[in-house]
Amino acid sequence: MKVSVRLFARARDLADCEQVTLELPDDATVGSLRSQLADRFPSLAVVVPALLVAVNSEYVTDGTSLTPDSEVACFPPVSGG
Amino acid sequence: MKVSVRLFARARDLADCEQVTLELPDDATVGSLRSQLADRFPSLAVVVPALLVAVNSEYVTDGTSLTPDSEVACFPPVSGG
Amino acid sequence: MTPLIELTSDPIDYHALTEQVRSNAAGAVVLFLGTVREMTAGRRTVALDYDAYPEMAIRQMQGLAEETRQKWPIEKVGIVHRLGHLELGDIIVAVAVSSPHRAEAFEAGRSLIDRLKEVVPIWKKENWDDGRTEWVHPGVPSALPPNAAGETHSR
Amino acid sequence: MTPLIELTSDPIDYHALTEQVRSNAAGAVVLFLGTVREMTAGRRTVALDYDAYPEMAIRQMQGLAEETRQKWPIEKVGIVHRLGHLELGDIIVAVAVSSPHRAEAFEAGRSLIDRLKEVVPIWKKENWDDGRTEWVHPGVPSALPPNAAGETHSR
Repeated sequence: MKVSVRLFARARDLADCEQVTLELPDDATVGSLRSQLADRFPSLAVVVPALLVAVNSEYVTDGTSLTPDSEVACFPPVSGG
Repeated sequence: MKVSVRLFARARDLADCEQVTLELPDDATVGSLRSQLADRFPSLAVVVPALLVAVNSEYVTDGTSLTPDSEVACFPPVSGG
Repeated sequence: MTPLIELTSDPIDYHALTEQVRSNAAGAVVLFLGTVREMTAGRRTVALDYDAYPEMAIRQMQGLAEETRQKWPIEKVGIVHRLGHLELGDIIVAVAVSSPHRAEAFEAGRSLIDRLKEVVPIWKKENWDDGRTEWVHPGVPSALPPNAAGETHSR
Repeated sequence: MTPLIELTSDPIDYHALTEQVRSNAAGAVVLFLGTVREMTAGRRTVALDYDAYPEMAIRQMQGLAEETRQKWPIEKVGIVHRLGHLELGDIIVAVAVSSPHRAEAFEAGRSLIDRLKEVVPIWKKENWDDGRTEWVHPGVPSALPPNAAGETHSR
């Protein structure tokens, strides 16, 4: 399946990319997405372990399954406020 | 010595008096002032034990000595804020 | 700096007070407003009247500002208390404090209003909806008959 | 009631926000402002840039308002966060909360800003006075050389 991923803040700058579509197996989890993101963007290596992942505006963990309509976002820890 | 005493809030209402001058012995303490106030205004009986006493805008205890130039104020517990 | 300490018969301009405590050295500002609440322990308030021993109240508030500055790294602090007749929702008191970090701003703001309620010689008179009034003196029994006695407000 | 949740590129009108949370049912209002502080661990900031994942940020802020209301007897709550380029002293975020009594207003206000800093997808980029910029990501090493690395802000 194809899953579209939005990147923010330093992840966006390092990847030099705001949004990317990844091709993932149908049983893909957030963990597999994280690995594929690291493969696709070697420049992200320094932040990949710290990346937070949200699906449909809620935080998820690496074990969470993805579906084709998942709105995925990846970003390093937040610093608002 | 003569000591002028200001009353506030319910103490003022009960005594029906804003300010009173008491004649006290030269070695008078705040405790003796409290007793004399109770004698002078029987209507204050219900609040006299709870009255706070300030001299020159600072709280004092019954053991504090008074002087003729003491600016004394007596009032029940505060309820601002 | 001089703390901004004031008693006023006019509505409190908390916006001006807050602007006065803002600072480039502060990352946090905490403002507390005490307002006239309608219900207290099931009884309805229609208004409050505040009276003070003004000279002492100002001096005690200055003391609280100093006390707070010694305990926390405060940039600026301001306290304004209103006196006179207040209607429902009116602002009774405004306390504003700024500090580099938020933890101290919250702690200092909380301490300022807690201590103000303990030591500053200001008193409120309740105007209950049955037409009766009474001074509120925490710890002193109400002067009203027990069946209608108001409990102490806590804001 | 609907919580007042907003992201804005304009200066934050905290006076309007505070007026919106006032209520006759509340005796206490607490307002927190986070502002751009000049010095952090000995380094000088000249400006901050804030970016967000807007849809999720709004949703997370709504979740925080709901979480707060379940924990404390809140009357009204409002959260406004600014985005874009902010100069020294500018207001980054305003959190306002009203409740019957002050203890809960302080606790809820503190919790709201603490939680916001943990979960709401907003990021700041430091503009240091040496002309360099860097995104701040707590727990992630700075991208700048160690001798000039900024420590994490805490407001």
